[in-house]
Parts: sequence; structure tokens; C-alpha cells
Amino acid sequence: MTAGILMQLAQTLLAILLAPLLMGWTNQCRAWFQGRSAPPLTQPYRMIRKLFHKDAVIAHDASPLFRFAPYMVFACMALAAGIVPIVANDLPFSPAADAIALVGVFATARVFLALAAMDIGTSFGTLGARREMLVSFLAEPALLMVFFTTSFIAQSTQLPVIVETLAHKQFAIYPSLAFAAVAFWMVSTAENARIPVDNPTTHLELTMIHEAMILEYSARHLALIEWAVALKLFTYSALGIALFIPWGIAPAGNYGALPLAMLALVGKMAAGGLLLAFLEAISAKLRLFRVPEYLSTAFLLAVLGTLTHFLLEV
Amino acid sequence: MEIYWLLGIPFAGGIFLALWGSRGFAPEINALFSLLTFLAAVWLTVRVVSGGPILTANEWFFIDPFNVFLVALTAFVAFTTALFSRPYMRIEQEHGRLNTARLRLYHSSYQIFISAMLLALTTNNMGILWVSMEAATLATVLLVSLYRTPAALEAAWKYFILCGVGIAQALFGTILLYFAAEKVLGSGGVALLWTHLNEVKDQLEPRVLQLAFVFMLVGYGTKVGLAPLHNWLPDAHAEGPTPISAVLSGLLLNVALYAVMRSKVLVDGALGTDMAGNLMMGFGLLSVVMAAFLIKRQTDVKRMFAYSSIEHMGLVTFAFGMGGALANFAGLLHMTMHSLTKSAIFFAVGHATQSAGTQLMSGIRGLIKTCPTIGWGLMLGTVAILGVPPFGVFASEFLIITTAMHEHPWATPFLLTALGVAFASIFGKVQPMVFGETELARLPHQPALTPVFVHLGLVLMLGLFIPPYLAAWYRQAAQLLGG
Amino acid sequence: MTDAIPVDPGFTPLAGAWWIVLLWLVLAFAGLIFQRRPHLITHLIIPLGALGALGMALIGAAGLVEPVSRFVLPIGLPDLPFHLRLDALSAFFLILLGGAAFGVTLYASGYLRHMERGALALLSLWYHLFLAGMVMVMLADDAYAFMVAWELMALSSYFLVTTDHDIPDIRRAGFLYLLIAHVGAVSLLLCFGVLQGGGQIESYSFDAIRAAEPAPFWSSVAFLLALFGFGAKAGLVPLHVWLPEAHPAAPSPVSALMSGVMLKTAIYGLLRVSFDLLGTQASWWGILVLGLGLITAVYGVIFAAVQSDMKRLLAWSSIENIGVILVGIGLAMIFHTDGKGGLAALALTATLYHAINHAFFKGLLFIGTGAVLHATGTRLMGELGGVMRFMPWTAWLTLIGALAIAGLPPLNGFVSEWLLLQAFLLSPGLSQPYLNMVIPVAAASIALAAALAAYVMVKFFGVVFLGQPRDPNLKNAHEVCWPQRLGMIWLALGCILLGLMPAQVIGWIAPVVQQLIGQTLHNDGGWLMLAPVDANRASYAPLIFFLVVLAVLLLTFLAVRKLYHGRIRRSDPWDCGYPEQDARMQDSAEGFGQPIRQIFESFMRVERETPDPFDRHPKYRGDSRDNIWLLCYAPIARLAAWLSDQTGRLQHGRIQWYLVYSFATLIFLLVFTR
Amino acid sequence: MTLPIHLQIVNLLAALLLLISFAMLSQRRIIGLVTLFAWQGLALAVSTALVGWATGQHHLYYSAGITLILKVIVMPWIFYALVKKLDVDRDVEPMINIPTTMLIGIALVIFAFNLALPISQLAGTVTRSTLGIAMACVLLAFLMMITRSKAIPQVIGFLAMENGLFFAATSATYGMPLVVELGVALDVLVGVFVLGIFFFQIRETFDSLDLKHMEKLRER
Repeated sequence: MTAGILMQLAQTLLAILLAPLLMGWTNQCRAWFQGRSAPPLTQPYRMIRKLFHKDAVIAHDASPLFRFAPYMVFACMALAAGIVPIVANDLPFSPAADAIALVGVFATARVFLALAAMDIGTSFGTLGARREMLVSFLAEPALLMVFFTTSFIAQSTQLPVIVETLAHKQFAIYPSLAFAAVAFWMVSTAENARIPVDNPTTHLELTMIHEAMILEYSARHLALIEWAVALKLFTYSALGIALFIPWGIAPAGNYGALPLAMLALVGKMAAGGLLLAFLEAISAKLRLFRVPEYLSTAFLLAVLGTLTHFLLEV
Repeated sequence: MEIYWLLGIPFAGGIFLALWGSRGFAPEINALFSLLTFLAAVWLTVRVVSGGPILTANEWFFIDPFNVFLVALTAFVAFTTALFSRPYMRIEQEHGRLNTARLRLYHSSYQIFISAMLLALTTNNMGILWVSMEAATLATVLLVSLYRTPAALEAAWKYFILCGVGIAQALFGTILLYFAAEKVLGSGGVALLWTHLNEVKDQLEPRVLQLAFVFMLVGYGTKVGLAPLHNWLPDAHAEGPTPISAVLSGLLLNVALYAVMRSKVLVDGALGTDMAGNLMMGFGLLSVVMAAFLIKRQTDVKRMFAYSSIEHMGLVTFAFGMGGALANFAGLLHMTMHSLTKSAIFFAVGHATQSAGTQLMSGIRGLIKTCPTIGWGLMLGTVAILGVPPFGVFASEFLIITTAMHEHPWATPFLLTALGVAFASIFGKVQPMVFGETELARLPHQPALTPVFVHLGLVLMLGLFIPPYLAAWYRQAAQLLGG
Repeated sequence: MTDAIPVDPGFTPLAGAWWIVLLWLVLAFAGLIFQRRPHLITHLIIPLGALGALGMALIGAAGLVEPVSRFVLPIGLPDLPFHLRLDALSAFFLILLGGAAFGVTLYASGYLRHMERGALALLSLWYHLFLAGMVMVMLADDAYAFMVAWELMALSSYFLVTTDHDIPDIRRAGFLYLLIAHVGAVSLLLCFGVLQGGGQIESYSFDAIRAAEPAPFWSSVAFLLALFGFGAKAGLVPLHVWLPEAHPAAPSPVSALMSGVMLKTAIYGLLRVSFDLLGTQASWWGILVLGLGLITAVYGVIFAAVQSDMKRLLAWSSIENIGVILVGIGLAMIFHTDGKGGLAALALTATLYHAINHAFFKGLLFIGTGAVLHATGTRLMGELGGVMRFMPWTAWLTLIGALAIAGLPPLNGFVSEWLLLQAFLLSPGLSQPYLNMVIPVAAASIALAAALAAYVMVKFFGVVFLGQPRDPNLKNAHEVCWPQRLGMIWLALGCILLGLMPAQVIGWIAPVVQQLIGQTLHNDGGWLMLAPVDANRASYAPLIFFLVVLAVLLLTFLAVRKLYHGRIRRSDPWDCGYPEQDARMQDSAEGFGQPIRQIFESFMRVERETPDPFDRHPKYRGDSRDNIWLLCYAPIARLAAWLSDQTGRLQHGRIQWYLVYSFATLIFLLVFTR
Repeated sequence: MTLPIHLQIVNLLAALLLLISFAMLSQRRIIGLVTLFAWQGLALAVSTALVGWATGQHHLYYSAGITLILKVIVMPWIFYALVKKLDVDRDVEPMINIPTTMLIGIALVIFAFNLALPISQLAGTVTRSTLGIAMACVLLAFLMMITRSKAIPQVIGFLAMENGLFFAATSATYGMPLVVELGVALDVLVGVFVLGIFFFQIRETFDSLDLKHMEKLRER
């Protein structure tokens, strides 16, 4: 048990620490694909450190909510990272919150961020909040549907159990997972404010979504948010790995498999970041009112996934 | 014995007021006589409730639970109406719509009208029943035309002709009844006495009675205001003075329906089929629906409530048509509730129209501001008449509708539609009269609202609690109607 | 009426409930008597009413464990006196009522202090009658008592809605409300007419109805009538049109009660009729309810997203929640008829859980808006903003409600949503394959509704409480007085505890489920964790969850403070360096709802007034009405008008024609009867 | 078997009654109507008396007397007075033209007859066959009220209807109990007085007795 708890803490800390690295890696890859000279891999760490050192500049009439939000967001993301099996599959904490709760956690973080964005009452803040919520109310159900598909297969909404079923039971091909995977990819691009839904590196306010929300933040608050964003990306990647390519994650109690699992994780993450960067490099950002179509496609795919599960796999 | 008092007092009152009705104290005298009548009625009621049906004056009068409850009701509403008409008529006089001579006419014919109705209720002789119904009509014709406006005259004329013709049919029905009865009972007095007819009803010739019932239904039905014979009713109610509207729809309709029921009992006995019941259900349903849709287009408040009377009499007729203990019980209950509630509404409406100076609903606004009592009286009365609990009308409607759903489901869509439309129309029109902003003036005299709230109080009580003896009494009556 | 208490040994919860009802009746009329002394009403009578509500909640709690108690009042129809009965189902709804009503009434005692005397007395009269009526609905054990209580509830709430009857819109709202309520009531009458066993008057008691075994066709008819009747009260689409009109019209505590509790009486009635009175269910009922519930949920939340009047927005969101609850009932029915008792128990548990949650957070939100409305005098979000600075208590407490209704963990809204989704996830057990196909889609739309609810709440809270004041004189908005705060705190606590203690709440709900389905939800998780069916399938432990979030939060905070610093510099907002900022540059309510309107424009009729570009003080108005009115109600109204014209034709004042009528009738009858 | 002579006379009078009803249906002038009405009353009185004599029902004499006084003397006189006073003796133009009315009337008579036929079979009285005629009179009077558009003819139609009823009462059933008949007669008398008052009120309000002034109360 104590070992499990240690495992739990270790994984969570690992996630928190490695998250900026993944972000850095992705940016690096994208820079390569775009033929720019890439920033160093540790760029995100540096930025966060720099931000922590700065003095926080806050608008006069910012309410406590504004200052509370970054901590909340960060906490939520940490919690999410704690639920998802990253390298090992025994997470004593995960029964506290299953896949559906995970969606809830993401939602909580999002809502706090949006509210904080509206708090100052600037034009861009509200604009960002509105767009964020618009994106999310289509992305969230799609994500839920993805979880439904996997849960229908695994007969459970517990992520470790799902991973257990998919990775360590006898191998079976699930067509529904294909749909789910595509949907998941689309959703996670949207949720993580990546191209084609949003552009993380944009400087055009009018096209911003995520960036517009955090315009008013600075210093440690901004640092926390950036870190949370990186963490979110990391969690999503881990999630995708856990759901669709779980092979290699160490089964509960089997500590011998850990190094292998570690390697597998790094490999998959690197590949994922590469792929993400590649797709971002070759595709363009959508107009805002194309976004609903993009996401409803994701939603439809996810629902199709569940249906195919009932058609072919039951 | 008390029966003579019951009939004698209002008659004497009629004579007295015919002589001195123009004096200043006439309204009080009117109220006094009504009070005495009411006391006599109470006395009679007590006798009947304690000692069972009475058959007196060598079988001229027959009082059983069915009509004694109507007697009590009639005397009571007559009394409260008299109370209401005291200030009402004074105000009318001050507004210069009436002079003393007409007041005399009004008072004396009011009393005559009451006595005629009581006679109709208590008599045992179908012929006298007819005579007194006609007398009641005649007594009210001149009251309807009391204001001598063209509209009033027209209304009175229609009232007279249509009811006269109708009642003539009823007479023919009576003759046919006699024609059938004399073969069994022999010619002469007894052949029209209801008690005797009731004993031998199964020997009466079915075909003749069938015919007789058709005539009586059309005849008395005209006075009940069953569609499509109802056309006199809204005019008469709208144009006559408000106390008269109150007693017309509160009492006269009941009495007419009473006549129909008396003959229905005989016909059912003779035929053994439920032809009579089906006819009544048909008429009732038609009346309910037509009235509901006509209510929707009213602009005159009294006219609207007249139509609502048609609707409710239709409902009662429908209930009696269904027959059976529960339905009859419900019908009787609904009769009572409707009389009390509707007269209360007319009281409130009367004062409302006086303070607004018009009967047009568009002219009456925000009563609750100027005279809250009238406003609440009207609002609660309306709510009650629309069958919203805890008022008693709901109790009877509850029984009627559920029974209908249980016995004759086909009828319920019509009922549902009609009730819905009526509710929407009446409430939609009354709400702005009671609520909202206003520029109405106050009344010169203190309005008489005790009657309103006494009635509503009774209706409220009966909705929540029907005293056991009253219930027993209703049940006996329902039995008599062949439950 | 006090002699109505039967001398029975022991003090049954039912007797207690009845005493409290009597207390409310007394208070109602006491308010009328003391109308010259408003101080007495606000400081004594209404708080006493609140205590009564609290007592009612406790009695409900007792009733859950006590055996079924019943007694008969000596009032009602002859041979059909009022039968009262307190079983688990009514007890649960008593808890719901008492819990929500306590907070709301406490709030009301502060809120109503500014009212003028006469109106105050009337309000207290109808308010207490309203409470009594709702309780009687839940206690009634025969058709007549039920209907009387039902209509008393409708009538009193009508008078509450029309408190400010000077405003034509409010009159119209009240009229529409009472009309639809009445039509619904008539259909309930018909339902009981079908259900009642024999022709006697005794057969209206619920016992007789339970005993009666109607034919399948007739029981389906009864069910449809009941669905119509209760749906009209619950705001089931398309019978919802009164709701967004009436709830905003009423004074805020009343809106809170109507939305939080009164709608639940309809749910109670539906459960009572379809699970208790009607012994057997047809398989298609559940599917019908499920479908209607989905439509209601999605429709409601879409319209909530485009509202610009805060109470109207909340009213629409009530419609959405009712939809969710109905979906739960539908699922329960489907599982029940399919013989899957455990799953039915799960779905029903989720339903009841959501019902009580909604009572709490919707009550909280409504009284929160009431506080804002009272402080600022407007309901239009376009004139609000930044209220959090002037009314922090209200704002933070309302925020709890908003997060709860948005279904965010670890608050209560999430728990019921989670349970409902679990019920969906367990659906593959069903025997009809086509249902297995339908149900994921249903789950998807529930998820959509939930996500949209979050959108709506961000809009609601953000536009009203955050940002810059859109109107300069919002500055002098003042915080509410203590009774009001206490009321809100009570409800907020309810939201939190219901969220953190799911295992216990499920324990309360269990007897109800047992009573209705004959089987309870088995919780595998112990006191701490919620694990329906099996801990390996799914589990959720909000308390742990909450503590972890808290811990991480504190740790981060401390770490940041320790490792770095807490220095703050205040300045003007940056906003990408745009020079002049003003409140008009924030999103208005319309603006925030605009994407939704753009996406779902086909559902609604949009009316826009766009200002011209040279307007110095541009005013934009965008209003989205629902089409149901045009599609369903307008035609009916037109038809009725046409019919009444036709009947009017018959009566054209010519006496000869009238004679013809009676002549024709006579001839017709003569021909007809021979 | 052939009826005794006086009963044959009764049947004859019955036929006469019917004839007069047709005549009234076709009569245009009000004065003429009144005369016909008087004749009808006379025939009614005679037949009543005859029946009373034939069957020894002596109270029928009273009703015959009442009829004679009321319907043959008083009312026609009142009507003459009215017509003179208000001078409304212009041609009455019926709503439906005379021939059509006649045709409808004949149809009604046939209807009434075969309605009454099965009933009169089982009547205990000798003069049962008159029931059909009485019914026919009633219906014809009804038709007349429908077709006339002026007040007085309508009232006369109304009274003619009552004649028919009386005839039914006396001839078909040997008369109702005396009290009833007295009551009925009283009602009729009062009714006529009320009508008298009415005519004057109507006259002074509309200065005409034409019913087309009285179509204001209506829906629309």
C-alpha cells in the first residue's frame, strides 16, 4: 500500500516536472518543421522561472477570484495528472476520481480560468472566455463519448482498469477505438489550444482564444498558468497513450517493468510531440465559426465509436 | 302547516309591496319578507330532515329531500339577494336609472317571483308546477325590462316569447302525461299528482311518455337555458337589474331543471331505457361546449357570466343525464355550488359595474385598488366558479369529470376543451378588471358585500367539509333521482 | 380544524407534518390579521414559517426510517375524507421541500422588509398557503385531497406571481401560468377518473387505486394523462411556455420556491402515479419519458444560453434540469420494465439525487439574483456587472451555486450527473438491442446539455458579478442583511455537503428506491466513496478529491510564497495596450450568448435591433424567442377564435331564428325518439 | 261503429280549428288575424262544451266559459283596441312567402298526424283522434310565430298555440283538473296584460311594433 502511495506521488511529481519538457520538445519540433532555428529544449523551464521572479502586476479592480484562479487551475491539472496512469498502473488515488471525474476536473479548471478572464472586464478577456467556453461545450461531450467507448469495452470507468483491460488482457482489435482515437486527437488539439482550433504562439488578439484569457496575468500567476497548460498537454498525451497505445505501462505491483515503462513513455511522448508539431506545421488555423463544425465532427466520430462498439464488438 | 307560511309570506309581501313599495323603507321590507320566508323554509327543512317527506293539504304539496334542499337554497339566496338589492337599488336610484314607481314594481314582483318558484318546488301537481313556472316567467318579464332601455325591452320581449313558447311545449308535454296517466289513475285530480304517478310509473304507456318527455325537455329546457334553446338567457341576464340576474341564474334555472328531473324520474320508470338520460347528456354537452366558445367573445361582464351559467347548467344536466348515485350526487352538489357562487359573483359584478358606470369589461379596471372587497370578491368568486379548489364547485366538478371519464370517456374531450376555453376566456377577462391600474370612482353607498362573502364562505366550506346531515340529505335526493 | 388531529398513541412523523401545516395556515392568516404591523410579519411570522420548514425537513428524515404512517382528516367529501400518508417517497420530498424552503424563507424574512404593508400581508398569506399546499400534495393519499392540495398550490403561487400586478407583463405571465396549470389539473382529473376502481366515491382513495387493475390500454391512457398533467407543471417541452414568464415575474424567494420545490412536486406526482399507483408499466413509457426529457434538457439549456434577463436565464435552466430529471425517470422505467432492478435503482437514485440538488442550487441562485435585483433594481444583465465588488457575500455564495449547477466536482451537481452517466454506461445490460443503440446518443446529448450548462453559468456569473459595472450607479449597490446571508449560506452549505457526502445521501434515498422498485442501489464504496454496483466498475470519492485539491492548492501557494515572493503591483488593466477602456467594451449578455445563437438559430426566432454606425449612444437589442409558441399555441388560439366566431354566428339577435332553433330541436327530437 | 252525432260535431270542429290555423297562416292583415283568432276561440269553446256535455265532465263547462270570455271576447277586443290605438293595421309581410309556408304547414300536419296516430290508438277517450289535430294546430301556430315579423301577429300566434293546447287538453283528455285549467287561464290572462303593457313600451321606445328594430342584442 505504502509502495502504491509512493508510486502515486512519484508519478504525479514526474508528470509535473516533465510537463514543460514535453512542451519544449513540441515547440522545438515545430520550429524545425517550420524551418526556424529551434529554442532550447528547456526554454519553458526558463520562462517559468523568470516569471516566478517577477513582481505581479494586477489591475486595480481585480477581485480575489482573479488571484485565486491560477492556483486552482494548477491544482486541478496536478490532480488530473495524478489520475492518469503514466508509467505504472497502480494508483491508490485513482478510485477517488474516474474518467468522468477527470472530465469534471478539466471543466473546473476551465471555468475558473474563464471567470478569472472576465473578472477585470476587458474586451479581450470576455472575448477569450466566451470562445473558450464555446470550444469546450463541444469538446467536453466528445471527450466523454471517447471515454464511454473505452468504458464500454473495459466495463469500467476507472482508468487503471481500462489500461489493465486494454494492455494486459489478451489482445483484441477494437474498431471502435479507431474512431475514438481520431476523435480524441481532435478534442485534445482543441482542449490544449493547438492548431487548428487555436494558435498557442499567436500575437493577433482577434484570433486568440486561450491567450486572450490570460492577457491580464503576469509573473507567478502567469507562470502557474503556463505550467498548468504544459501539464494539461502532458496529461492529455498520457491519457491518449493510456487509452490507445497502453502497451508498456507497468502493471500494478510489478516494479521490474518500470524502467521499460519509463522508456516506452519517453518514446511515445516524443513521437506524439513530433506528430503534433508536424500536423500543426502543415495545417492552418480554422476560422472561429468553423470550429464548431470541426468539433461536432469529433463529437460524431466519438458517438460513432460507441455505436460501432455495439454493432461489432458485443 | 309551515308550507302555507312558506308560500304565503312572499305572496303577502308581494301584495304589500305592490301597495306601499314606493316608500323609502320598501327595500328593508323586501329584505324582511325574504328573511321571514327563509325562516319558514328553515322550519320546513328541519321538519323534513327530521321527519322525512311530507305530503300535506290533501296531497297538494309534497316535500321530499330533493325539493326541500332546493327550497332551502332558493329561500336563502332570495334572502341574501334582497340584502344585496337594498343598497344596490338605492344607488341605481341615485344614478337616476329608476324612479319610485318602478321600484314598487320591482319589489312586489320580486316577492311574487319568489313565491311562484317556491310553489313550483313544493307542489305535487305537475299541472300546478307548469302554472307556477309560467307565473315565475311572467313575474320576471317586467323586471327584465325595468330600465326601459331599448336593449332591456328587446331582451324582455325575447325572454317572454321564447320562454312562453317553450313553456307551451311543456304544457303540451304535461297534457300528454295526463293523457297517459288517466288511463291508469282514472281521470280527475289524482292523475297529475306526482306521488301517484311515481307509484304507477311503470304502468304508464311508454310511447306517450317518451313524447311527453320530449315536449317537457324542450319546454323546461328552454328555461334551463340548454343550447340551442338558450338564446333568451344572456340577453335577459345582461339587461335586467343585477339582483334579478342573480336570482335568474341562481334560482330560476335550478327550478326549471327540477321540473325536468321530476319528469325524467317518471319517464325512466315508464321506459326502462335511458333515453331520457342520453338526451340530457347530449343537451348538457352541447350547452357546455357552445357556452364555452361564446364566453370567449363577450365584452359585457354580466353577459359573460350569463353564458357561464349556461355552461354550468349544461354540466349539471350532463351529470343528471349520466345518472347513478355518484353522478346525481355530483349534480345536486353542483346545482348548490353554482347558485351560491354565481349569485355571489353577480353581487360583486353589480357593484363593480356601478362604480365603473358601465357593464363593458374594458371600462372596469383595477377594482382591487378602489374597492378591494369588491375586487377580491369578484376574483375569488371567479376562481371558485372556474372550479379551482378548495372551493366547492371543484368538488362537484371533480366527481362529474372523473365519473364521466369512468363511464363515458367519449364525452371527456369535449368537457376538457370546453373547460379549458371557458377558463382561459373568463379568467383572462376578469384578471385585468380586478388587477392593475385604475381610475374608478368610489360608490356613494357602502356596498353590500356581506352576501358575497357569506356565499363564498359557504362554498369554501362545502368544498372542504360537507356536514354529515347535508351529505345524507344529498344522498337521499340522489336516491330519489334513481341513483 | 385542530380537532382534526386524531388521538393516536405516539407522535408519528405524519402527525408532526400535519401540525406544521396547521402552523403555516395559522401564520398565513396571522399575517392578514396583523397587516397593520409589517415589522411583526417580517421579524416573527416569516421566521416562524422558516422554522416550520426546518421541522418539516427533520420530519422527512424521521419519516424515511419510521414505518409508513397514515391518518384521516375529518374533512373532504362525504365518504372520502382527506387521507394522509407518509411513506419513504413523500418523506424524501419533504426533506427536499423543508431543506430548500428553510433557506429561502429565512432569506425572505430579510428580503421582504422593504415591502409595503398590505402587499406584505397578502404575500405572507399566499406564501404560507403555498408551502402548506405543497406539503399536502406530498402527504395526500386520495385523489380528492391530492387535487385540492395541487390546485391550492397552483392558486397560491399564482397570487404570488402576480404580486406586482400593476405591470401588464406580470399579469400576462400569471394568467398564462394559471391557465396551463389548470389545463394540466383537468388532465390529472381525467387520469384519476381512469384510475379509480369502482363507481363508488370510496374508490378514489389511493389504496383503492392501487388495488384496481386497469386494462393495459387504460393504464397507458392514465399514464399519458398523468405525463401531460405533471409535465404541464414541471415545464416539460412543449408545455414549458409559462415557466420562463412566471418565474421571473414572481418575487425572488417565490421564484426560488417555485423553481426549486414546486417543479419537484410534479416529479413527485409522476413517480407516485407511474411507479406506485400504476402497478405495471408498459415498455414504451420509459422510452417516451426519456425522449421528452432529452428534448426538454437540450432545448432548455440552449435557450438559457441566449437569455439576457438573469431570472429568465435561471428559469430556462430549471427547464433543463427538469429535463435531466425526466431522463433519469425514463431510464429507471426502461430498466424497471426490463427487469434490471439494480440498474433501475441506480437511475432512480440519480434522479432523486438531482432533484434535491436542483432544489438547493436553484434556490440559492434565485435568491442570489434576488439580492442583486433588490440592490440594483434591474434584472437585465446588460445593465449589471462587477457586482462582486459591492456584494461579496452574495457573489461568493452565488458562485458556489453556479459551480454546483454547472456540474463541477466536488459540488453536488456533479454527483447526480455522474450517477446518471453511470446509469447510461451500464445500459448494455438491456435486452432490447435497439435501446443499446439509442442510449449512447441519449448520453451524448446529456453530456452536451451539461457542458452547455457550464457555458450558461460562466455567462451568468461572469456578466452579472464580474467585470466592470455597466451602469455607474451600480456603485451604490449594498450588501444584503444578515437573515438573507444566512439563507444563502444554508443553501450553499447544502450544495457543498450534498456534494461531499454522496454515500450518506444515497443512504437516505435508498428507502425510496426500495419502495418504488423493490431493490436498492448497492454502494460498494463504504462511507467515504461512491461506488455503485462494483468498486472496480466506477467509483468517486469527492471528499478525498476535495482534500487533495485543497492540499495541492495550499502546497503550491506556500511553495510559491516560500521559494519566491508575494509582491503585487496594482495598475490599470493592460488589455493589449488599448488606450481607453470602458464598461461597454465587455461582452453584453447578448454578446456572450451570440455563438450559441449562431449555432442553434434554427430553434429560435431571433429579433435584433442593431444601431446605426453613427449613433452616439448605440443600443443593441437581440431577443431570441422560442418557436414553440408559434408552432403549438398560436394555432390553438386561432382555432378557438375561429370556432367561437362560428358559434357567434348562430346568435344574431333575430327572434324568428331563435324560434326556428327551438322548433327544429323539437321536430328533430320528435323524429329522433320515435 | 259510428260515433254519436255530437262527437261527430266535435270532430267537425276539430277540422274547423285546423282550417282556421291554416287561414291564420295565410292571413296578411292583422285585423283579419284577430277575427280569425276569435273564431278559433269560439270553435274551441263550443267543442269543449260539447265534450263536457257528452261525457258529463261538468267542469269542462267552466273551462268552456273561460275560453269564451277570454279568447272570444276579451282578448280580441284588446287586440282591436291595440291595433286601433297604435294603428298598426298595415299588411304583415311574412318572412317566407305564403305558398311555401302553406307547403311546410301541410308537411307539419302530416307529421303531426302520424306522430299522434299510434298514441291515439290507445287513448281511453272517445275523441282521441283529435289529438293529432291539436298537435298540428300547435305546430302550425309555431310556424306562424316564426314567419311573422311584427309583434302583434307573433303574440296572436302564441295564443293560437295555447288554443291548440287547450283543444288537446279538453277534447283528447276530457280536460285537465279544474285547478290546472284555472291556473293556465290566469297565466294567459296575466300574460296578455303584460303584453299590453309591452306593446306600449315598445311602441314608445321604437315607435313601431316591427321586430326588426329588436335585433340589437347579438353576438357580432
